[in-house]
Amino acid sequence: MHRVKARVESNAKVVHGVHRLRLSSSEIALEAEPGQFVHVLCGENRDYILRRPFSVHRVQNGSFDLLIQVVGKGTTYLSQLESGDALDIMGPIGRGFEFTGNFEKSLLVAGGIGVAPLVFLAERLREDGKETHFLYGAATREGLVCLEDLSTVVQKVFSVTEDGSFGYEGLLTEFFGEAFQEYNPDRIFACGPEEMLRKVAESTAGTVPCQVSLERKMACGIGACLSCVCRTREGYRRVCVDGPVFDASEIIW
Amino acid sequence: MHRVKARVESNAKVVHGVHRLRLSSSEIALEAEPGQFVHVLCGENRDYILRRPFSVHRVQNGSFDLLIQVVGKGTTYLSQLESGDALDIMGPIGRGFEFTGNFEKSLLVAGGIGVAPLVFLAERLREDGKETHFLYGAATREGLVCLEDLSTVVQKVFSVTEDGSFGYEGLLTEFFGEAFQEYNPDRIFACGPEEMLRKVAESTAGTVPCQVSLERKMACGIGACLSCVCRTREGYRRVCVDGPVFDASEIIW
Amino acid sequence: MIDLSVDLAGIRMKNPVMVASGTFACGREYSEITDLSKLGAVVTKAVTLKRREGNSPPRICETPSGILNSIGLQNKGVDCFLREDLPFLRGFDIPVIVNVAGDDIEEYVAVSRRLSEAKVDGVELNVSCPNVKRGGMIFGTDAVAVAEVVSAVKKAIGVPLIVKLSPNVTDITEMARSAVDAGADVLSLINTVVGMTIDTDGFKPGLATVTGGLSGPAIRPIAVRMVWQVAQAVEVPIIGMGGIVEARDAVEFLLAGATAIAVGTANFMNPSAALEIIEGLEGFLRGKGYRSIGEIVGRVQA
Amino acid sequence: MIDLSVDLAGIRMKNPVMVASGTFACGREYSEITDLSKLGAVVTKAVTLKRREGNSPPRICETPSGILNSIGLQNKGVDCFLREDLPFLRGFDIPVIVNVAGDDIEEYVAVSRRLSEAKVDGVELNVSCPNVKRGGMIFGTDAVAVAEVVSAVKKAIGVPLIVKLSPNVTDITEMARSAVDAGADVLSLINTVVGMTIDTDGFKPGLATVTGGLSGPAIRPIAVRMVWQVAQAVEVPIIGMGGIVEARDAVEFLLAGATAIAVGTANFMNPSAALEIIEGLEGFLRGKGYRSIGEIVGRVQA
Ligand SMILES: Cc1cc2nc3c(=O)[nH]c(=O)nc-3n(C[C@H](O)[C@H](O)[C@H](O)COP(=O)(O)OP(=O)(O)OC[C@H]3O[C@@H](n4cnc5c(N)ncnc54)[C@H](O)[C@@H]3O)c2cc1C
Ligand SMILES: Cc1cc2nc3c(=O)[nH]c(=O)nc-3n(C[C@H](O)[C@H](O)[C@H](O)COP(=O)(O)OP(=O)(O)OC[C@H]3O[C@@H](n4cnc5c(N)ncnc54)[C@H](O)[C@@H]3O)c2cc1C
Ligand SMILES: Cc1cc2nc3c(=O)[nH]c(=O)nc-3n(C[C@H](O)[C@H](O)[C@H](O)COP(=O)(O)O)c2cc1C
Ligand SMILES: Cc1cc2nc3c(=O)[nH]c(=O)nc-3n(C[C@H](O)[C@H](O)[C@H](O)COP(=O)(O)O)c2cc1C
Ligand code: FES
Ligand code: FES
Repeated sequence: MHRVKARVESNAKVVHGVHRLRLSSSEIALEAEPGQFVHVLCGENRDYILRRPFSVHRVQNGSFDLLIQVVGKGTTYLSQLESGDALDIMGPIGRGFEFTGNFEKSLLVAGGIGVAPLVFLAERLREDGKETHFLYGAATREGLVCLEDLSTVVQKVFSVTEDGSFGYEGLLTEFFGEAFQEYNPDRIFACGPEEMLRKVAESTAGTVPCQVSLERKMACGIGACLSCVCRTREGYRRVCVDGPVFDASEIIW
Repeated sequence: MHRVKARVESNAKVVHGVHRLRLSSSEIALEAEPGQFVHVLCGENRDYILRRPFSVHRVQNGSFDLLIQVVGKGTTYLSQLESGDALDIMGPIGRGFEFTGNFEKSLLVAGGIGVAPLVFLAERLREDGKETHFLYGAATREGLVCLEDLSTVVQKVFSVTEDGSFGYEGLLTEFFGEAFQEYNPDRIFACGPEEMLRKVAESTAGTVPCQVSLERKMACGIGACLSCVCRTREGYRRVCVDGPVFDASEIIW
Repeated sequence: MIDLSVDLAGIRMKNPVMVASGTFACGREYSEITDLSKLGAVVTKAVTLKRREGNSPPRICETPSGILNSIGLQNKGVDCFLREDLPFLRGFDIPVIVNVAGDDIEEYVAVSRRLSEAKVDGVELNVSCPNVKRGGMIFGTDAVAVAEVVSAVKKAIGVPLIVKLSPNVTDITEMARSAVDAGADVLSLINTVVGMTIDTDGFKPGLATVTGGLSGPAIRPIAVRMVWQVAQAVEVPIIGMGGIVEARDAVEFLLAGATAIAVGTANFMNPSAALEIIEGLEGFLRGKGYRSIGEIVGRVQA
Repeated sequence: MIDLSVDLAGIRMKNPVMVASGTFACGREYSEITDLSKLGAVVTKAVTLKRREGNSPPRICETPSGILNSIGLQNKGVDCFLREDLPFLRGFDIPVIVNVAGDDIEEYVAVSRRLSEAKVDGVELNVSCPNVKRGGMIFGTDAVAVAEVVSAVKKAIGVPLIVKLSPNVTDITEMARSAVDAGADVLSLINTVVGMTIDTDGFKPGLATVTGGLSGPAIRPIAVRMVWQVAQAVEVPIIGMGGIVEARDAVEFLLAGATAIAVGTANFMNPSAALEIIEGLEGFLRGKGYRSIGEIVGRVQA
């Protein structure tokens, strides 16, 4: 894990309210694994003082991307950065997805901005020659921000929108069974709202291994403060360094 | 007094650490009198929450200028504004200089950024056909930011710099007697550090009327909170609305 | 139509948003730029029996997300208040609540009686001003003293009695119960938290009085906690305050159990803060499908 | 050369800057990105006799210029601490101060004795954790209980005894005197201020425990005030903390009367905060022409 002053290489508005920030840091780009995150100081502000965690979305040579949904003060600050600005970043942090095991076909399940780390994972799975399918849900067609990127990386994308503006209409979890049937995966990797993760975990319980990436408010982001714990079969565990990716079977929802 | 969303027309760096902000507001430009100030919200920040007071430095048709020395968070924010930005401003506020009386020759005494309201006053005095001289002190030649502007407005400028890089070398107050002798004014108007004002007031006590513009930390800026008081012969008085300009003889230093 | 009206022990307000004592003077200054008649109520700066000079300056400094003040009890005295300020405030057709301070029980009683005779809408006893050296503080942090001053004033007046509590105590519920048992009709909380800053260049305290009262967003979590604790402990309505800047902040206090709220330090940032909060509350309730403000009071799921 | 060293009742530190309990765990995590050997001392997260689970999540939320936490006493117990963490910390050649918590006097004594036997450099009694329902709080807000636990622990140990005070009291000097009379060698203050937030969408408290401890810049004026008050009241050295982010903040506490300071919440913003403060202090003293840190302790002109 490093602490760097990363330079903003570019800040692109993907759709309204979602930005892709490209940050230069060869250390982080080199070491980051899918599912790991970076902990970002959003300005020298003393009003809101905590860093904000964001998944590593993609890596290039010497730089990496964050995919940021604007929801509050910190993300608003990030969305306004310009090329050349510097950002105080710690990372890569945490236990990412475990994808080196013995499996053939995986299904990646992304709810909304939860897609961020799964694009990185999908790229790695393709490099490993695995067959990968994607179940992708959002409120609207606009919300499926990575659809184009994914089309070149995974075999198939099963899209669901709440308003029916693209793909199936409804909640992603309503179609999980159908997608599962269709692709018959032997691994599940999921990231999104906790309610979605819980349902996915319950649907797969006892069938195929399922890994979920959790979110918690974080203070230190490096395992020291114990503020980010989730309930697991082994007691409280820290999402920042014992996760953010957990085997779904460990979690007590 | 008005509360307006003023548009930034321009933000010019005068010298390092001093900016001239031109703000559009016909109400304020029309009503402001020399010595009055505006109370400025420096961003939507919740870290430092008070507005900051700044003298009206000049007025044009439909707009007015502030001359801002960057000393802390609020002034740093203001120095970074760009044309087109909006600023939440209350003003004009307070009792300005009383310059309609019966006098011939005035001496304006400015220490550092205290020059801001005195340029406005000098312009009005010229319009009134008065003979006006200026005693102007700063740390260095650079700090005499309004020297050029003044040369066209007043009869003579007596300059003092602490490092001797322009005019006389030393503290302004060391040369007050000399300037006073030279111009023989029958009115003094002064703005600058309180220590300077006190010395000027003491030098003039019982000779010619002297008005001083005071500075205090302000919360409301409109007379309600009683946080900005100074000690006067009539008890504590509010610098924001009973001042900022007081007759020096009223002040208990 | 959303019903924002509240009844504070007989004080009828068209909405629950008041301005906090000491931050709005008697409203005159603010009336130029904001419409007082829209407020739920005005609470005046503290009034004492005789004119007071207040504390030496500097009286204010900034702290992270807050301010520290030591105005003290500068005011013109109750006679002058009744002559000059009350008639002005009466012009806006909103309840006028007068904050009362004193050095001893006799002064509290004398001032409150005069105000009651003048039929102000409510008396708010400031038993908690941390900036007055003589008397003041002791009342606010000692349950027995609070009870004494409250019951003495209660006997002397015929208008609703609001008691404003100090947060600078180990157990705010003890103070609250003591005030209510002694006759408080309404509780106001919180007053400012005692704090101090030091200028690291001059080695001098930021305030001439050395310590002063901390207010603003910084203290909001403390205030919300105390309102919640007191709401569990007593039955009387509560006026919640401490760092309220926008409507969401006000909602926090209502959920915690406050019937009304007051806006203090935020007036300095935004003189229309109270009016914007009134609108914001209405929008909040509409958005959530409520029809009256009372429906959310005390509704925190704790 | 500026002399930054301080002696805290026998604990020799090369500079007055420590990290505050609970914000730095046992240093392992931070050691990857910051040089522990440069710190004045490390204060560990609270250690109890047996392993503890801590409070239910959510355990943290943000407030204006602060955070609210309710970690509770999650830790692996004193045996595990002595086995796994102490040897690690010993590797940095800086004093190791261990924060101790318990449900009752017996637990405080048992843990402190074990630590003293293991020759830690100091024991810091956390008599003030607002997040533990059983016991904890009561000690910190009752002068008699503070005295009891302090004198019991004092008898049981042979290393310097630091007592960490709760700010949630009416009179901090009463607690301070009580702790010192009972044998405290050093006082630490302040612990967190009890606060609460409410999520206005879900109507739920921000923390599972409803209330929690407020820390960060928001509480700095409260902390500076208490350090100043306590410095007038007792003779023992004080470790000041509460919202210290940069060197100027640390100077405020030193001027108020603290001999050393601790950096807590700021570690989360800036893991090198403590190291930067050490450098900043040196620069500050040099700029003002002082030669040792002791020259500014308690020098506020109040
Ligand atoms: C491991 C991890 C990876 C994440 N990856 C991404 C990502 O790739 N893209 C993205 O857009 N978002 C991601 N998030 C969520 C992101 O951290 C929050 O949206 C962000 O912190 C909100 O900050 P804010 O100041 O804009 O919002 P505010 O609501 O103002 O934040 C207030 C506080 O709550 C915390 N917070 C708010 N929402 C969340 C959340 N969902 N998870 C954790 N803390 C939260 C903030 O960090 C802050 O402390 C991730 C969260 C975690 C834990
Ligand atoms: C009536 C009046 C007119 C003024 N006119 C001008 C002007 O024309 N140009 C100019 O550059 N400055 C002027 N000042 C001073 C200016 O208000 C301060 O420099 C400014 O508030 C500093 O804000 P900051 O956030 O940058 O500094 P910080 O030091 O971060 O401010 C901290 C707090 O102290 C207050 N403060 C700091 N310095 C002063 C000061 N000298 N006077 C009053 N409050 C202060 C701030 O308002 C704020 O509340 C005037 C002050 C007054 C009272
Ligand atoms: C400048 C100032 C003056 C105050 N004067 C009084 C007062 O006279 N009487 C009183 O009961 N409270 C007084 N208060 C306390 C406020 O009414 C309020 O309780 C406190 O500031 C917390 O609210 P806030 O954070 O919204 O300001 C004063 C507060 C400030 C900031
Ligand atoms: C997450 C967190 C955990 C803490 N845990 C402890 C603890 O175990 N024991 C203790 O005495 N204080 C604990 N504290 C209090 C801090 O040590 C410190 O007294 C307080 O946070 C004020 O300092 P700060 O504002 O610099 O954080 C904790 C504080 C935080 C923020
Ligand atoms: S955020 Fe501090 S332990 Fe996870
Ligand atoms: S700043 Fe409020 S009265 Fe002057």
